[in-house]
Amino acid sequence: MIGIKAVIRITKFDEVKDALKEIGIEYFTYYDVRGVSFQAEQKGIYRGNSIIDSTSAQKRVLDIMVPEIEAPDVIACISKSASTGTAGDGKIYTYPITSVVRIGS
Amino acid sequence: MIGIKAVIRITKFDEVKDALKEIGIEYFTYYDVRGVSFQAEQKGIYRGNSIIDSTSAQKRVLDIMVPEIEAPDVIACISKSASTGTAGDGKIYTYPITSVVRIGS
Amino acid sequence: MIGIKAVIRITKFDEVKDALKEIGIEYFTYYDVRGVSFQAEQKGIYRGNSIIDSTSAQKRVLDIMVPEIEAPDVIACISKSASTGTAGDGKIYTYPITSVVRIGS
Amino acid sequence: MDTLAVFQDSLAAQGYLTEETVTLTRTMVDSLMASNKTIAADLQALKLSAGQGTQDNQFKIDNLWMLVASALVFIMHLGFATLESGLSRAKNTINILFKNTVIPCIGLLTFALMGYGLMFPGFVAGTSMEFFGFAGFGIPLPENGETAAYNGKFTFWTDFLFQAMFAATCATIVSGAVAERVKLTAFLVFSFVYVMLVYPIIGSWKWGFGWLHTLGFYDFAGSTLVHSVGGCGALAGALLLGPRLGKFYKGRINPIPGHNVTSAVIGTFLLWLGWFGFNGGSVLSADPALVSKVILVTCLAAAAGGMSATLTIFTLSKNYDISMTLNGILSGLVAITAGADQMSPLDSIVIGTVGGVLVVVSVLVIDKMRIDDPVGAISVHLVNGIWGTLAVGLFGSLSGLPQLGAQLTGIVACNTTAFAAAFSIFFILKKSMGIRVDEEEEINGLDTYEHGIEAYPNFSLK
Amino acid sequence: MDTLAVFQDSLAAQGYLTEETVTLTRTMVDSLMASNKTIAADLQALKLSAGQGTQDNQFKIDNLWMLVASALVFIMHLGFATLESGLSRAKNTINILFKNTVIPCIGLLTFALMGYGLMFPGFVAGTSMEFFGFAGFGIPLPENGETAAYNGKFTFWTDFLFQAMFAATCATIVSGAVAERVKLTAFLVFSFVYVMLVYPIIGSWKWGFGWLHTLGFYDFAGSTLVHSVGGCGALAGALLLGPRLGKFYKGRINPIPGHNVTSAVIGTFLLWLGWFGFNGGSVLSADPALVSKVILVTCLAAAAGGMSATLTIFTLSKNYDISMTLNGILSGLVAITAGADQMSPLDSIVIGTVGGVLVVVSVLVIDKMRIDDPVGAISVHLVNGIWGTLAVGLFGSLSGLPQLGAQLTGIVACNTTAFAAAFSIFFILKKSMGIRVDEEEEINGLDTYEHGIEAYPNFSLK
Amino acid sequence: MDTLAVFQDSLAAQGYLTEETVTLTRTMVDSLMASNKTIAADLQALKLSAGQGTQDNQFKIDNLWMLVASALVFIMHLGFATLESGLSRAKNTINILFKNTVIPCIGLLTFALMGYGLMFPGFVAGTSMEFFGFAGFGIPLPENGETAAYNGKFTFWTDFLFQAMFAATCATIVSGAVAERVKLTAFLVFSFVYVMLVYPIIGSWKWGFGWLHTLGFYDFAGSTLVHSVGGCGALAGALLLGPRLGKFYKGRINPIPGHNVTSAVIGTFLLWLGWFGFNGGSVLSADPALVSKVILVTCLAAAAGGMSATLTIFTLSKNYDISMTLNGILSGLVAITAGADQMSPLDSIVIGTVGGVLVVVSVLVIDKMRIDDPVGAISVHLVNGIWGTLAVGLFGSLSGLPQLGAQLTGIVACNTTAFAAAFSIFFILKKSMGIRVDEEEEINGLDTYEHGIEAYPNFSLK
Ligand SMILES: Nc1ncnc2c1ncn2[C@@H]1O[C@H](COP(=O)(O)OP(=O)(O)O)[C@@H](O)[C@H]1O
Ligand SMILES: Nc1ncnc2c1ncn2[C@@H]1O[C@H](COP(=O)(O)OP(=O)(O)O)[C@@H](O)[C@H]1O
Ligand SMILES: Nc1ncnc2c1ncn2[C@@H]1O[C@H](COP(=O)(O)OP(=O)(O)O)[C@@H](O)[C@H]1O
Repeated sequence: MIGIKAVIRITKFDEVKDALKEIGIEYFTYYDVRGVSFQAEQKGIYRGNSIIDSTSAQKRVLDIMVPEIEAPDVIACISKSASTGTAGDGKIYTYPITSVVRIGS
Repeated sequence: MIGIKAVIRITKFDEVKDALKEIGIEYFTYYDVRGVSFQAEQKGIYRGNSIIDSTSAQKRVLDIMVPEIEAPDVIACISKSASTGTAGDGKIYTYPITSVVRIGS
Repeated sequence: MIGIKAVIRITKFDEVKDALKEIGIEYFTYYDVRGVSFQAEQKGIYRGNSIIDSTSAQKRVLDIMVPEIEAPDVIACISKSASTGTAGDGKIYTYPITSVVRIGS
Repeated sequence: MDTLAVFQDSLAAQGYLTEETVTLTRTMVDSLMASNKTIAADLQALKLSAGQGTQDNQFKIDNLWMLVASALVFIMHLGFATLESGLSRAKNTINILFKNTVIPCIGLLTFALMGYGLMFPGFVAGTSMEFFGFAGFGIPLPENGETAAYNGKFTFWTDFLFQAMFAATCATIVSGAVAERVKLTAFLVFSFVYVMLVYPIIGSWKWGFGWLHTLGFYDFAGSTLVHSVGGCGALAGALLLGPRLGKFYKGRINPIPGHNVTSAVIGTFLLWLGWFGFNGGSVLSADPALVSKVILVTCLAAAAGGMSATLTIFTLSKNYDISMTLNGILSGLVAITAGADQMSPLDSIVIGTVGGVLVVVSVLVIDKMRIDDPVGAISVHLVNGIWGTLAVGLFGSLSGLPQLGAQLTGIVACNTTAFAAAFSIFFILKKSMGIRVDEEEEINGLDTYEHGIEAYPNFSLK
Repeated sequence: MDTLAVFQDSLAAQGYLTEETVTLTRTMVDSLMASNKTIAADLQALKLSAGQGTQDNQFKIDNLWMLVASALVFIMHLGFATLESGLSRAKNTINILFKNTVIPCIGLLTFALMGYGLMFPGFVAGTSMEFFGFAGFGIPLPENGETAAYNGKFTFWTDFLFQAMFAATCATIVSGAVAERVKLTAFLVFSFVYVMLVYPIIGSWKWGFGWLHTLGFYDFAGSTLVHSVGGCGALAGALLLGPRLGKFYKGRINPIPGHNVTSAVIGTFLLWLGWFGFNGGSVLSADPALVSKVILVTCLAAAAGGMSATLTIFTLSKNYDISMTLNGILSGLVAITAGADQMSPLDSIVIGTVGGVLVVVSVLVIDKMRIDDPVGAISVHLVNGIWGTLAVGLFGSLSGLPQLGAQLTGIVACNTTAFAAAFSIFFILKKSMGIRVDEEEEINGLDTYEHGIEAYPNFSLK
Repeated sequence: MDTLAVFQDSLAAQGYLTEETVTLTRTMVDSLMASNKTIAADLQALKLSAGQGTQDNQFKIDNLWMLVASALVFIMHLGFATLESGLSRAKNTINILFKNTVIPCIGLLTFALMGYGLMFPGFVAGTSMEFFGFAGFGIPLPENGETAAYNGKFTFWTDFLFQAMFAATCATIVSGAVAERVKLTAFLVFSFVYVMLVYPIIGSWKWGFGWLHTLGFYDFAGSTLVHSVGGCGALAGALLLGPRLGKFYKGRINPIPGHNVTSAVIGTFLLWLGWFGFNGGSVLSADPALVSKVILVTCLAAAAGGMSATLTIFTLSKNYDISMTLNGILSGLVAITAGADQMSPLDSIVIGTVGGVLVVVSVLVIDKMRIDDPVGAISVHLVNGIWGTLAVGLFGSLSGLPQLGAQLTGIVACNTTAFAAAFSIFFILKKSMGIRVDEEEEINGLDTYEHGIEAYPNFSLK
């Protein structure tokens, strides 16, 4: 088993989800995070002053455990469906999973 | 050290927490995620139309770092206390931890 | 590549962020979690009764992928900037990353 | 009038005779008399028309105030909705809001159907010892119901509207105490019966000129008839439902804070605002002295209740617990309600202060008794409804032993009846359709089960 | 008056002659006559002064009620703001709140600038068949505009204020239907034109004594003139904008729940409260019979609408959908508005009940037609505006075929004109500056793009 | 009256003598005179009773309006609570709501205890040059205090209530500027002293007929006496507290947006609504011309302020900043307050427009001066309080150099006194108990430290 952690744009979520469904992924987990990139600067303006904040790009993390052999396909699928072609599309990491247990079993 | 990531039902959280306390776990971290399972379908109804959404099962992730030797006990403990016996109880993964530092030390 | 997962106090976030920026970290991801420590007890009082809750210490997790060689510096940097010197400052874990893909490439 | 005097003087002075006399013809005398008659008739007409004009205006003002007061009482329903949902968890928010939205609808419709006829059955004021009467279904316009002839102050429509706005309140009170675990349909059935039958029948004992009125029981705007009756329903419901899961967990009292203090504060202020009409309108006219005094003492009691509850809980638990401040304000309001027209400003401050202490102590005691009342409805409405009703015998213009006796009689009669009725209805519902949602629904929240969605589904996630 | 009778009797009995006679001097007779004259003059003066006093008071009461009603109508703008934003997603909250905050500002200012002159152009009541007139810019105080001489009931300032509060409402209605995707500047331009020109011109046909008034069309407080006109704008906007992204996704109707049901409930209650003044104030005096009846039937229709919508959606989808309950209440209110002074309580319950069914069915049908109306504005205001206007021909004191004909004429005339105007304005804006935000802005929410920040930026994270 | 004329004519025509004469007996003449007397007396009685009836009604209407106005001013406290907490961060929500809930309680009670006696010390209107007076503790009912004899318009109770509702406002204004860092207990002590002593003493200079009234200073409803006085407390507090952590970070101005724009919008609308009573009630009667004009110009100024602030900030920073729109509305309201009864609609639009520009510029300048005012209280209440007071000398019926001089005197006198007093109180508190929470509490939020829980504890997590 291998864990795939993809940091994507929230606005691309539905497309990625549909793409994953199509290649047969049955389950995954996601949660929202904030991505800090120190390039990013003006994030709004309030009462005449700019909000300069490097912390506020909202991203969504998809966490998917798949057999190692499926990983390249899944990564390719996400990489394609999550892309807008502009900076800030996100990254995909893999990390080792040493065991899986189904709760209750 | 090994990392244990348990995806459980939120409604089972208190029981799991108490069970972990009993077997001597001192710390753990948790956060809420949403589990996508493509079987799941109707998630509500609003203004006469069903909300068909495969994304909305709320789950809670427990992230626990334990010495490798304790891992099986912790896994068994969670597996037992988090189970309702019906589909959707969740899964427990382990992954390697290569180092731990206590902040400020 | 290696993954650094730092669990810090939310109130230390700005300092850690600035410190990371100074040592040249360009990106990181963060999200809020709750840290359970079974020592912690009274967490508030409502209508005359104490809220005894071991679940409510809010923490922030920083997730940073760096080349293995940079890891010690990053860890040291966080450990220093996130510290208040009192209990509850948090921990830093590292875990292996087996691959990184930039989305869209 | 001097000219007449001149006439008289000349008559007197001249012995009614002078040289240069004037002899009157019959026509002349007739026309003189006719003149007087015309003036007299004119005067009579003016008397009527001026009186009519004055009365029309007085009728207009009184009626207007009653309508404004009805609007103020109406907005109390929003107050209850936001207060109760604010003090409950987000997962049950829609459920509570839904209850508090349909209750005024149900209240208006059922009060039109039967409630009004039960509450005002036409008992003979001052002598009737009756417990029950029914004037009939619906709200047919009585003769002259739209004119000052109806009661000199407002129209029949106004009368009904003001009363109907009150009616739904007691079900709303119950709603808070049974929140987060009651089955919606069961609660709706309960509300329907309670508002349509129980509230008006008990109300008829006093406001419909029934036996309690005859005995001298005094309840100006409903500390007992509205608030205690609602509080009894709250108590019966909380007892039969049992506590929410986790409230009394492993022998401890486990506080379950609400989800939205902003909402709770909005609710409390709206209730206070509504009380301007609840008590001020219960004067049943725009009488300046009475209405202004009633509203003033109402506000002073609220302020005193808020401050005393704040200080009481601060003394006990060393924090400024805003939920207790809010409960304290409401307690002051409930407590002053029974005697708002009888109290001096100082009386009202005392009554409110005691109310504020009572509500805090009562919340703690009810918790200790393992009764789970998420919003403190029993402490606010039942306990302070009783206190306020008693206070009429202790303070203000009516105070004295005989009045205290009458007050006790009324308190015991109304509360036992209301509690027995509420308990019976809930009990029958429990045995038939069930009154409590199942455990899974309670844990996951009632909103997704009964209403299809959550209250804040698109709040934090985009 | 008996003394005069004595006088007459003695005259008669004594054949006008006795021994002991009194001879009057000229002075005496003069003073007697002067006395009578003084009394008569006094009487006349009193008649005037009493009449004046009565009239002053009546003027004061009527004027006061109209001001209170204006305040109630004013608060409807907050009702719309919270209802509409509550039924939309958090990411567009500021946008909706902003629109509903500036619209009353724009409404007041443009109605002062031109709207009032267009709405009340001085057509000759009862005979005018005019479609358009303009009394001039601004709001110069007419002679006697501050006294009872203005219209016997309230001052010119009151008149303007009450009308101006109404004016902004129709733009507010549109706001809900175009929510979450309309370009802010375009919408502001639309509102400006619609409130300043379209609304008052159509309004002048009836309330300005134009041709529809002459034809006998009846619209008491604006089911058509306010609500349908707003609803037409909503429909035109929704059609030209197209649905929100994801609403009709892959052939399915994809519900997009709002973010804050608490807010939506607050909005609905405030609207209901505001309707006390919207309908009650449209009596244009504090007439006790009429105002009380109007407010009562308004409340009954709201309650009936709320209950019937609740039951209708429950029948169809087996859940208690609070958004439909809220829409149902508003539907009852919109539907009763056209004939609120003509209906009996029973009529109003029927009208409200039908309104509640209509709104649910209409929401489902509009969804099926792939028109995206996030808050149900078309169903509430257009559909029920039509229903309420028709109902004047079917129920109540005016009902009958001729009235039905007049109602149909008015409905067709006003709605086609309003729709054509709204469509044209939106169409021109679409072709010139564009009316829809770009996709990225829509997905990320309008708030950060147009307003610089989110509505709840520091809500969940510290 | 024609019959008398007949009488006279016959007298004249016949030289007072004809053949067929009528000789009157004494009884006859007596009874004729008695008849006249009866009529005259009747007339007198009617004059009195009609006058009384008219006056009773006028008293009833005036009093009713003042009570309704008091209710409207009351709801401003909820407006302040929601506005201020909405513009602050979630972690300090309970703290702000708590302050704004107890302040009206404290205000009512302390104003009853001492404030009323200080504000209305019985100075001789028109000649007094006094700075200080005290009529005594408590609110004993003056003779005839409950009848029209009190002041011809409303009862003593109404008088006190309306004034007491105003009193708490100035502390509420301070609350916003010191938000998110002030120690709660210190702030409560400040409020207590400020409301009980400082506000009424300064108020007595004008409204208590003291020296400023004698000098001709004009402040209709309190641009200076209420808003500037509150604004001075805000400035003093903000200066002594220093900015919130992070507000001026590394030489930059770091905006700290609030947590809940919905709440802020609710607050602003409720404040606007309250101003119907704040200004409209300050007429101190229901005078149709005056009340309607006052409310109209109040609304126009608010609308103009909202639009001009919106456009000003848009010009400067290219976004529709809703917080500025809300501040602009309030600025228009504050600015029109001093001369609301003296301005034409056009004047009020100008005054509001300037107010809207001023508030935006002022917020930016105050930020630049490194003064941290989280909600813009200083810009809204102090700056526009000054502007509005000045405007009385520049626009409207009183404008002219002498008035401008009087206005300047009043502005300088009231503001320096208020600022000095507020600064002293805060300074003493700072040196004794401390006025600022410690850093950890500020970072984690005041709610969990002082109130035991957070405002939205069960909001997003189940
Ligand atoms: N080294 C890293 N460690 C942790 N998270 C990262 C890292 N690099 C990128 N991310 C996450 O991925 C998100 C998208 O970044 P990315 O797509 O790499 O930006 P860009 O397209 O400008 O290179 C970031 O906001 C951050 O959450
Ligand atoms: N392969 C996976 N990758 C990531 N998360 C998963 C995976 N499988 C399951 N999960 C998580 O565990 C949750 C529970 O799923 P599970 O209990 O396995 O369902 P079931 O009981 O129907 O098999 C899912 O909602 C998802 O969040
Ligand atoms: N073994 C563990 N597994 C998972 N999370 C942990 C573990 N130990 C600590 N944490 C996380 O780190 C946070 C800070 O804990 P820590 O700083 O170690 O407390 P202390 O300073 O009292 O030792 C905890 O709230 C928890 O979220």
